[in-house]
Amino acid sequence: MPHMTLDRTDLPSLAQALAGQGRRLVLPVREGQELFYREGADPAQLDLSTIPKNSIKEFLFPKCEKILEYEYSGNDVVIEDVAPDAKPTVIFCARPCDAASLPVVEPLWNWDYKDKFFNERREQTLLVTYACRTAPDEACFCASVGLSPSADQGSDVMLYAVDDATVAVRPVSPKGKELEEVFSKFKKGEVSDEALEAFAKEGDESLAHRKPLDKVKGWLEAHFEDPLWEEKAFRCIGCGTCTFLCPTCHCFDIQDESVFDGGCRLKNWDGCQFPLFTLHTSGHNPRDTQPKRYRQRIYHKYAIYPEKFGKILCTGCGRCVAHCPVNLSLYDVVATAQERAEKGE
Amino acid sequence: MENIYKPYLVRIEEKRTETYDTTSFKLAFLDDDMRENFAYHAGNFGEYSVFGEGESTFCIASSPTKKGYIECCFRAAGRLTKSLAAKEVGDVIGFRGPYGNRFPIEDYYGKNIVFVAGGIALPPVRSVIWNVLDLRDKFEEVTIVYGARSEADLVYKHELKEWEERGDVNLVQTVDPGGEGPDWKGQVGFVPNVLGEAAPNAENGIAVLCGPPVMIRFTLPVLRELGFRDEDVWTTLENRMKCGLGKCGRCNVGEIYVCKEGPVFTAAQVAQMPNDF
Amino acid sequence: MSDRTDKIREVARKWLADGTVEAVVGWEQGTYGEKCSPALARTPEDADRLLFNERCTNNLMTYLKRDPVRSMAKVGIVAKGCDIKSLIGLLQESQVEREKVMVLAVTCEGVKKDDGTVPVKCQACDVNTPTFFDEIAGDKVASNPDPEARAKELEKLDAMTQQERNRFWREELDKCIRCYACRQACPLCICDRCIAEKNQPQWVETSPHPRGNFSWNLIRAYHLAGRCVECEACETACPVNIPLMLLNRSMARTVKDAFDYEAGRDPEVQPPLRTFNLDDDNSFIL
Amino acid sequence: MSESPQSETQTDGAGQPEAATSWEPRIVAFICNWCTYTGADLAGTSRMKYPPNVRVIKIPCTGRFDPLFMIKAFERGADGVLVSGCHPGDCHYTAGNYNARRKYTVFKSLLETLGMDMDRVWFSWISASEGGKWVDTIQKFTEVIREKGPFVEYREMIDVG
Repeated sequence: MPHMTLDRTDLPSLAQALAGQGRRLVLPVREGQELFYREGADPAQLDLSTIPKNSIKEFLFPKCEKILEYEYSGNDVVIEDVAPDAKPTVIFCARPCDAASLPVVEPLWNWDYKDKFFNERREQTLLVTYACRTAPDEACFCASVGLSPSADQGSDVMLYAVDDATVAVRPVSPKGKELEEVFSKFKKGEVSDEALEAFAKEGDESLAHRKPLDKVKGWLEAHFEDPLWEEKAFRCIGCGTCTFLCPTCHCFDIQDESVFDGGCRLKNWDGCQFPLFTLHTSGHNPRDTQPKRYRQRIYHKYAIYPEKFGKILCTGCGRCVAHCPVNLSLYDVVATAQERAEKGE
Repeated sequence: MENIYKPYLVRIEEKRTETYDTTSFKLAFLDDDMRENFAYHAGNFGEYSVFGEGESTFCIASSPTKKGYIECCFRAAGRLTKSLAAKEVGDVIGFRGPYGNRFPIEDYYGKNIVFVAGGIALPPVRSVIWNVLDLRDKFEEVTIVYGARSEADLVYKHELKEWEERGDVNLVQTVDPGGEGPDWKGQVGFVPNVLGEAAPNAENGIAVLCGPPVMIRFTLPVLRELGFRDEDVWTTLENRMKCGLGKCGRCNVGEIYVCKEGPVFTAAQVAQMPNDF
Repeated sequence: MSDRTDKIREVARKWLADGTVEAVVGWEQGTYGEKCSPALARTPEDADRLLFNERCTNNLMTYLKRDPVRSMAKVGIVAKGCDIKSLIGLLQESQVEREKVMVLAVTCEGVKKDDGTVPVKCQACDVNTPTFFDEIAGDKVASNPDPEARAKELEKLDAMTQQERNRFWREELDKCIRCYACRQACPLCICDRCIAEKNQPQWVETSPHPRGNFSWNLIRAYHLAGRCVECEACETACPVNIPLMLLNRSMARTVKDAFDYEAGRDPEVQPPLRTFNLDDDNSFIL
Repeated sequence: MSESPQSETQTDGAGQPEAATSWEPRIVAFICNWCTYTGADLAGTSRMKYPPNVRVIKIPCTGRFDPLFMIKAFERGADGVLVSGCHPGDCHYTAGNYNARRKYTVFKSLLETLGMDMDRVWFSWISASEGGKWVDTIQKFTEVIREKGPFVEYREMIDVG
């Protein structure tokens, strides 16, 4: 099947056209030395040189979101429900590892109790993903968790920069197919399936050095108490950068804030690396040391979540590897686990 | 879509000061329909909110056999519980729930039951106790071993009296050495020892156990010695929770989300868990 | 560089072999790019992993406040001149006992950030050859500090009007996600329980909205005024790139101008906010 | 970020919704127990009049003042904050006010760096005998704030959550 192509230079106009349909626009732009997905950025500033430092998480699961409002009147309280601020959104040129994080976390937000705040935003969000021709950063390891630089999980439309000037378009979801009309306005030519296959192959090859991590879960389940945790995690300063930059980390806190006659309840990002996360009022803390908290993060991603939801809670985006201030690389830790499993240790 | 974080409003109908730092409430839903139809099971917990302060997690202390209200009992320890304790009869607070799993009461029918509780851990057990007592005919011997650091630390004292007076319950109360007052009629000693002496019938027996970690640690061997199998020893796990819905990510022990698959577990299940609680 | 690495290994090996210290905190080769990573050498063999190069950016003094290093009877720590300033701050405030720490100083020509640029602290460095240590690795390196380097950073801010500054910080602080990486990385943020984690009463709101972010970032900078040694660990750790050093440098300038004090110089001197002069500036008080 | 929670009704200290037209300056004064509080008391017993726009919060000593007090006041809708205590040399605790002065210097500079409107933050020394100075200070401060209007810059920041 042939795929429509457009000029790379038309990407900003395409972004504009997609946003023009009443959607808020999110796209990667440069700030200093790094890229960030930003809402409301100028499409002309679109920068695709590497993977952004933040993930797209904040546009579906904001760092601070109101979940309840209330007013006091005498002894009584009046509760007002809050609708999520779920505007139609297009995330333009998300990376595949970011887009793929959505199907990973969806079961969490929907097992038994359905979180409308995530779901309604998800419903309203259109993901136009920019496939990576080759792994954009040394930290990338999507291939290790069953994805690839051109993975289309979670995406509505895939864009492939098949050469420096040409971008191929492939709708993935029904939502993406409905956009055919917008895309076709920019149509310049066609490429064949083979071109996309070659593209994907190039991406896969760029990550050929990454190990599969298929034995990590089994190893973890048998090594809860292992010197590895102290040995690796002594250096962890508990800054939580890994959890906050991670597209799949979803833990949150609930906080009340009020003034004189009312207030609201907020859902804020939280992370397993902080002692307060699990501290009981009694003073007891099940995870009272940093290595235990670090271990929890690895377990949650590579053992607990797969056991519960059948998916690794990691898309291999490498942010926690690249931005850890003390270079405590998650990949190294899980690759060590894999190696030891392979050796039968 | 429904807002899963939205609590029901409940009014404080009764407030009782159980100890110097522990308070119990009887709560009624403002909504008529909820008051009529709210259903739960022994072992379920809820999120109690004081608006402007936050939410806190503790069990429903009343028995599901009692209709029209729920009860809770808590120690004023943190920001939320302190402001909750400051609430008075007539005040409105929030409640989300019921959450979590339950004690499988039906499976206990026809068996001997021993309840073992320490200090502030009586409330979760109390839910089961009243559930059992309200269906007394379905059970064989019922023994309650309840202990606290001192007389002043015993909660639900008025009910202890009631249980004591009942002919169909064997209540053993104890306080730690030095915690007894001049009029103390109960035992003096730690719960595990007192339990050993009371020697409830383990044959066809179920134990429901709740207390501080140190008490659990020393009580489990005693139960085993008495002949209780780990599969027949039931307890509740307390972990810090925020959402109660299996989302916020803090209560898990290994792959078990305590807020959904717990808080009720058998000692056999607990023994299988990683040491992360 | 390699002779410094050799010397570090030699000294660390000796200290670990003869039981002088329980462990030596140093740097080892990292796994991402040329990055180096903090390392804990517990045996003489471990010492062979330690190294020094221009990518040894981490200020290891931050480990003095956390386990397992905190609970060790005596620990060796490899440190650049700038890192030693943090130690001096900790000694001034009696957070660390001098007898507990063996300082293995290393001379340094300046480090490079992840993006290859030279940090401002290195441009302004006058402690390339440390003077406070137990052992030192490397030959003397002459300091050639750019006296304007730090001031230059503040020029942009100084040139703004009050409203412009207000807007500038509103935008910058809006990015804050309250991960507290700045605090965690800081060797001088030594509170076991930070004011931001106390809720009775809740002085600092924990939510990452403008109000909470303003009060958090303000109080962080305030609590470091006269203490911050400008090691830049906070700004380096910040995952959302807030220019925290602008605040810290501005505070350092104020403290220098008002109290003629620079942090991290002399362990015997009282920190400026622990003392006062009868003739301190009174002009702004009615 | 636009995902930030929407605004809430702002109220004045009495819990009544504030009408835009009837805005009155709201000043919070943190004053020391020994000098300024007594000075304000003297103003009262001497039947001197001063604007009712000031809410007094007594602290044991200006040395106890913490910048978070001021931040909390602004968060709760103050338009101006005054900190006042004993004159240098008069501190009941010998040196609390000298220490406070150093803290003011640093904190004031920090607020300036952050772009706060420093006309809204006043420091003064008012002794127990200076009832007149108290009245004077409050009058002037109220006038200044009235002229400047509500502290919009901070209100914008707090109109969330």
